[in-house]
Amino acid sequence: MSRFRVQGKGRVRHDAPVGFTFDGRAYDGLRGDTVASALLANGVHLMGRSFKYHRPRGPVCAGTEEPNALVGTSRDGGAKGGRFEPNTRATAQELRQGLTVESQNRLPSLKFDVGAVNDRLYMLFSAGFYYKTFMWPRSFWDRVYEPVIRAAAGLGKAPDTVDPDRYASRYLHTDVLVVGAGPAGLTAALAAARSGAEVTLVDEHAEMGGALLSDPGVGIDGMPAWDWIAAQLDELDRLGVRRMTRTTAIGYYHQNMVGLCERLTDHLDTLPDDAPRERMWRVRAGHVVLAQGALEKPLVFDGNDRPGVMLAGAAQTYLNRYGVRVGDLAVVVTSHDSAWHAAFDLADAGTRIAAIVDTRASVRADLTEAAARRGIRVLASHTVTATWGRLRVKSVRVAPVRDGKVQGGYRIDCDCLLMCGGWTPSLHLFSHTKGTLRWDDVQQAFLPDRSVEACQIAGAGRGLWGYEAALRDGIAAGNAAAEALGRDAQDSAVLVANDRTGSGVSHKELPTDGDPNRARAFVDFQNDVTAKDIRLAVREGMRSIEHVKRYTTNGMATDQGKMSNVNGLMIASDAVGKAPPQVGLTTFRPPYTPTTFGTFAGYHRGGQFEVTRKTPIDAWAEAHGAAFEPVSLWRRAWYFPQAGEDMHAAVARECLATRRSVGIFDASTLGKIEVSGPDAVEFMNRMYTNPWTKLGIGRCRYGVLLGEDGYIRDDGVIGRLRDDLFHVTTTTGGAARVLAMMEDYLQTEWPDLDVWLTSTTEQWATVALNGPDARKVLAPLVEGQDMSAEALPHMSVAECTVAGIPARLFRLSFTGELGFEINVPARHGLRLWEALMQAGADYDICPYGTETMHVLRAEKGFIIVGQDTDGTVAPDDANLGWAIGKAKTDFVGMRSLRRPDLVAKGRKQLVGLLTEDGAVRLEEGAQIVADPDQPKPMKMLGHVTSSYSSATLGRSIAMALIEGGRDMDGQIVHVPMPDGVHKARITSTNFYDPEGERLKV
Amino acid sequence: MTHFSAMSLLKNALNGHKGWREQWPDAAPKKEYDVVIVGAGGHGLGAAYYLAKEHGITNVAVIDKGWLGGGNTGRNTTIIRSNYLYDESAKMYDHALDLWEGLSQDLNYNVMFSRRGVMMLAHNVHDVQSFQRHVHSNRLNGVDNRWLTPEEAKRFCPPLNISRDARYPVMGAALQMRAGTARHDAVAWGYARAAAARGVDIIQNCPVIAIRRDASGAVEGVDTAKGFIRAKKVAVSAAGHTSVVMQSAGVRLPLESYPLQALVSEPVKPCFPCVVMSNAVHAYMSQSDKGELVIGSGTDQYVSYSQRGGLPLIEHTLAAICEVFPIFNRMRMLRKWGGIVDVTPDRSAIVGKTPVKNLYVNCGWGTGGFKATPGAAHTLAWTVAKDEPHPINAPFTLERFTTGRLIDEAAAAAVAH
Amino acid sequence: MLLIHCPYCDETLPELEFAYAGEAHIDRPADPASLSDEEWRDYLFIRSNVKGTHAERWRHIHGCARFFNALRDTVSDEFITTYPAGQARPDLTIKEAAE
Amino acid sequence: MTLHDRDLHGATVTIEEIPPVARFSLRVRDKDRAAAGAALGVDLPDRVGDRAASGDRTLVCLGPDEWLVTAPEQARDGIVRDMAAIRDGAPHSLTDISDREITFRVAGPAALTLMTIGCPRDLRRLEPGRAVRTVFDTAQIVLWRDGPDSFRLDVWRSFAPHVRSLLEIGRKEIAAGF
Repeated sequence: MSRFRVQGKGRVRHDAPVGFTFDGRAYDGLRGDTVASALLANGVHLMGRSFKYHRPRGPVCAGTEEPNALVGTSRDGGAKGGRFEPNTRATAQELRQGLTVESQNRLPSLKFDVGAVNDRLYMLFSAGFYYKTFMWPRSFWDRVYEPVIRAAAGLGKAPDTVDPDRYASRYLHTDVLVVGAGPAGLTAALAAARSGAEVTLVDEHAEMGGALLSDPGVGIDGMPAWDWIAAQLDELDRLGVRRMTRTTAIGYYHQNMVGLCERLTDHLDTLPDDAPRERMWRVRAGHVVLAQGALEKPLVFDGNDRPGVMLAGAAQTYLNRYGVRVGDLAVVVTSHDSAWHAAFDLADAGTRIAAIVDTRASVRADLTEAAARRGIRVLASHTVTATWGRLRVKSVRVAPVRDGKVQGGYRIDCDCLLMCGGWTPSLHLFSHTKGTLRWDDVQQAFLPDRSVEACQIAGAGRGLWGYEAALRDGIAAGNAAAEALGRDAQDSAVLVANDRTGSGVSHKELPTDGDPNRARAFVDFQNDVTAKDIRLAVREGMRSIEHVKRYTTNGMATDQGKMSNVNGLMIASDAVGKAPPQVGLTTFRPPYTPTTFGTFAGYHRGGQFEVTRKTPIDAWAEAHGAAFEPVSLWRRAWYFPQAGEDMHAAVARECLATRRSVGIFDASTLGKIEVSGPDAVEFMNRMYTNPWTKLGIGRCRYGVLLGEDGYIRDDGVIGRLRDDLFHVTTTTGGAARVLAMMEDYLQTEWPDLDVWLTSTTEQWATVALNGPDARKVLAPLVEGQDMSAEALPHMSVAECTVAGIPARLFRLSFTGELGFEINVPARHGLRLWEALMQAGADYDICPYGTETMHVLRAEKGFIIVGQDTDGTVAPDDANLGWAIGKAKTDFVGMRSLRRPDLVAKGRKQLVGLLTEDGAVRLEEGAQIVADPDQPKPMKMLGHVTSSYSSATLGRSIAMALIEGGRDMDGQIVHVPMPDGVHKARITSTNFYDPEGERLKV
Repeated sequence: MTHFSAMSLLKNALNGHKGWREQWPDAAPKKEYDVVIVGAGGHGLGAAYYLAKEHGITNVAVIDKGWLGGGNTGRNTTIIRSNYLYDESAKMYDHALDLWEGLSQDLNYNVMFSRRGVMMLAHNVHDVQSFQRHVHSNRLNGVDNRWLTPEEAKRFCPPLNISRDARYPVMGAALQMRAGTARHDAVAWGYARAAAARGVDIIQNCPVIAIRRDASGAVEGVDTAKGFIRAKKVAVSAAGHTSVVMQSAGVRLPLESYPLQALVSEPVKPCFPCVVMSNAVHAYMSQSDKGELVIGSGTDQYVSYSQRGGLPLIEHTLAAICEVFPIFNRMRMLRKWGGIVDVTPDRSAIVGKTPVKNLYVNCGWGTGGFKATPGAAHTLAWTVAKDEPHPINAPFTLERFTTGRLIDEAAAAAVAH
Repeated sequence: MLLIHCPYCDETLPELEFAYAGEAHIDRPADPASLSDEEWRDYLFIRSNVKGTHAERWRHIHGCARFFNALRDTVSDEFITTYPAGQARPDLTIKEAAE
Repeated sequence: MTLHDRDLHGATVTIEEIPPVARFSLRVRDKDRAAAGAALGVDLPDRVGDRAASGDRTLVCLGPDEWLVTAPEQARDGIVRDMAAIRDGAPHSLTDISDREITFRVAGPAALTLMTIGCPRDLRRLEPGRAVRTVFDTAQIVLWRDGPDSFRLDVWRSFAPHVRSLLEIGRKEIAAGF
């Protein structure tokens, strides 16, 4: 075991080694390690390269805010196993047996990266440099500059294999949600739970305790911190608090909805069956307590980014939680008391502290005394001006500051440099709610101000420092939450020994005696934004912090600005010459930490992506080799190819068979609405363009529905079953829309009408039989209805039984042939279909799909709403003027038909189109012109809406919307295509049996 | 104005970048302007630039309630294309595209317009019909747009899943090669810098309280947080806030403002070469030069100015992305944000004159405003300067809602059957 | 995702059960034929698009299926009140005075 | 991992499709409710979500003027007859929707947890004995709570396979201890 591991220290299991590889080399860590702590235990600091300059970097944090130590990880044989992912934070990824880790953004290797040439040219790559150049020659941007920039940018590689893991989601309702299980979160959860509230406590780490896990020397209520944590967790469990670890609150949405991402398997050596990798929890809480603590700020000085330079608090965590010393010889540089404790802990664990450099002139006596006791050199009122070391820091230059002037400096050797620039409250989730922040001049930090949601902020998150203060604040917040929910809360006390209280000051860049224009003082480590970049942005007129952010990319890295935002603001406000709140704080955006797409997608992948609605007859179609097409949420049988047939051949055969004898078609997806009640006919009169009063019982009629704007929305055949009962059919895709539209008018405009609407789309399975032999097939199966043409004429409806099943039997035709639509209760749909297939066997009955249906109706000139109309087509445009009740004074959309543009000449009208060469089938969507030789842009008259090869007619047919088309009957128009111009003659849309003789049987 | 070039960059690099000056001054309002433009987004700043450059009107102020480019200009997914269905739209967006192609040089500011191609996926027969109608119409309008088979689409964009078993199989795609993306902030900054160089005042953090009209009913200026500013003409280009501003002049518009969300992933090496849009599945994606996958989501169903937006939409959007590009399942969302889009009943913009004399409006771009920026700005400047419609913005009038002559791009994609 | 109080169910429920249905209190004219093109346009298309308290319609489509009205602040998205369809817009000044 | 007293390591939940029943949508105005109740032999409950039953007929109030009437299959014709008899005096709509929906029963100690994978409602507030229309994932359902650990879901027929397979995925997660 490495000499950096401190035996017996930390919460890792020293008896449980875990093997993993980094860039192909095998290492050992311990159960409980993160990738970063395990590598640090092996003396490895260099873990990544930065975004722009490809500078060598090591971890700067010990948590999810890490900007530098991003790695690619995979399991089960690397990338091809589908579980590779880029940009994983080594500081947060728990170690597991066999974990494969690789470094990123380097070529060929982490230690030698050719991309680092950018670092030599850093003066060129100042903030916003790309806005100022790469403009000449013009064509070079696409072909040269941009590809080069793109290849250099980005961090890890994207996965290139489909992810085999599954993702899950749940809703959760809870009285109180506590986010963060540090000292304040624990006491808040307990206080709320003691009041009897249902409480949920979540924490992003593998275990609860927060900062206390890094501070075992603190005593609470007479117990060592870690024993106290265990006792709290016991009581929380006894009280039934739902505790969730490895669970990040990623976003705070309206009305106390908080999204949580729970990571279920990434820490496991092997993947259990049926276990989702991650789960999205959509939590709705009565009250929320945010106890997310504070984030330690780096100090900004030249060379503050070398491997080995890290936050003092991180070093303390590596030591106390993971039992890892981050180096043998440390220099600590700080502007806050907290780093002193880190220094003492490290010193006590065997790391030599070469010096504690404090930027402040005076430091608390107890701290300096404690340093003296340990023989640590203290340099107050000092600054750091430079560091050295290519792949690891090896020395640091410090200098005294007198009256704001930097005096002569000197170098101190070290193998790690621990910095602390103070702490900033973690207010990301609070900001998601649009809660307001206020600037606190004393703390030099933004603190929560006005909350717009029912939430409390507790502990360090609102600027409190020291464990006792946080613990007490947690109790108060938990009690406040309980009281807000109407529960009795009890105050309780808490006593802390060895509390680590403290305070500090904030800085812009640390003062230096070097050339500030040469300083590489990093603010955003990952994006390589330096202090002088920010000053340059301000000099160029970027005065709002949002401009500065966007111009420099400060705060836009994968740490979401957790490391860089406040430092960036301090520097920008200094440069602008205004107080920080006047320069502003950039908005924190969800998610709190980057979250996989898979977690958001949840169950909605593959077959579960979206509902696929299938009819009761779908299984038969599938068994008989149907090809399917998606139509809204449904899948419909498209055509039924036989061996060797393509779509064209199958459709030709289906069409001919239907016209010759009989075809059978599954029309179950048609929308169906029962309109019932004494005012049903009045309602129908108001909704549809047609007149309904005189429609006899047992008869049906083709109805047209407009939007209030006068354009066609839907159509369908509507049957009258009783005086007060209509069976309305709609298009497949329009079913839900039409019902919603009808309900809207009924409930809100005409609530006085005694009529009710019920969707029966799925109550009925609908089978259409068409063809000259349709009656012969059907009649033997019908009971209770005379099937003669006199008793059941075209456009009529009857209730009877078919194949022993109660049915609504329509006689109607969407093909021009003798046609019936048989509606039976859905569970019997397949039985009806099979009975008809059997009865039709003697007539060579032919199942057909939607494509044949489309051809057959086009041969008759029947429109498909949405194909031959497009939302700008009025009834008259589609030759449906006859469907408007002449005596009607109002119906939905009627007034709009009188608007100037709807009565203007030259509207597009639906006409038939026959190509000069009948073998040429026009493309649907092809545009029509009068003069094919005109220059572009051409004057287009309209477009082809429907076009098919008609096997029946032995040639192609088409319908088109053409300006003034009805007045152009017989004229030739042109359809210019890439391969030549087609000529076509304008005709009627009724191509087949125009007199309707075939219906008269 | 310091000319931007590789030379000037090098020169400044050698002196520590001390030579750069502010790209636009932070102006204090004057008492009076020839034209006041409300809204310092790409459209408003662009209109000011073209007023100055092409019409010689330089006594112009652009006023914004916040910082310039802080509205939808800085919040969109930067898609630029012109393969629209109706002639009116195609002409407007193609005019914009023509200007996009020379914009960096025109402004001396690299807006990183990148012609990487925009591909729109067809997932059902209706999509195929509709997109082919686009392709044919565009071809005769001289607008670049071509049809691809699924295999061709996959070759153009390798992460695409073209499995026939997919819930929404790819049945083909319409590709506009000339289309692409640009760097959104740079558009606002580039216009601001170029306009300021021609004398335009850019006044930030100055909310407009009301448009003031004189006794004759004509516009006389704007009341702002920094006092009254007299103006001979006022043009409102305030995106989601247009209704509110115009209401103060007594003009009610057919507009509603909805929250629209967008998001980016963590940055990765180049893996996605173009822009892909899938209307049926509701997924739009490209990869920024920084390496982030840039993804557009949908609008929430209710009117809102909150810029928040709900979680279910994001969940649906990312499920859609993973459906079309299953290899990106383990990519992580880095950041999501919201904007406010102003939507008209026919989903097409309103650009031009209003019933109030000397008051002009440019609004209703919905989710398509960014791609129109130079075209809308350029034609708006014309209309303001000449007090008459530009041939390209003439169809985008307010009157069309009275006559019924809508430019209904949304309805043209209507699905019923 | 919003939480919405349905006045018919008397429960506060997730937005997923509801459908937004546009601005409230725009009644369909009793006699559309008598309207000018401009008046008809106003009915069809002109909306107040309020930044602030917005009267709007919702339908509890996956619940009791009723349309109802709401007052909602479009800046914070917070619901101020909901009330049955057909009822007049509540006068908030009276409500505030009573509190 | 989640730690909770109701957490369900290996806890069971069963999902079964139950046989069809006669099912009607009944719509009637307030003034005619009493007549409808008298005809059916069950008073119409007036609070959305409430259930009432008499003999083999069960009524659920789904909306202020909407009730779901269920009964064994053989009672179908009787219900139609009883209501037809009052149509003139008490106008209403009675629509047979027996085949519109498929019903699943979800029962067992983990039933409530399983429902949370798709139902956004706070199910703590849906007391046993009540039934409401709501959503499960993207499907509209009528959700019956028959007991603390027992639910029924009426799902539109074509949405049922989607709901069923989602429930199965969730059941396996729970069985696996996740």
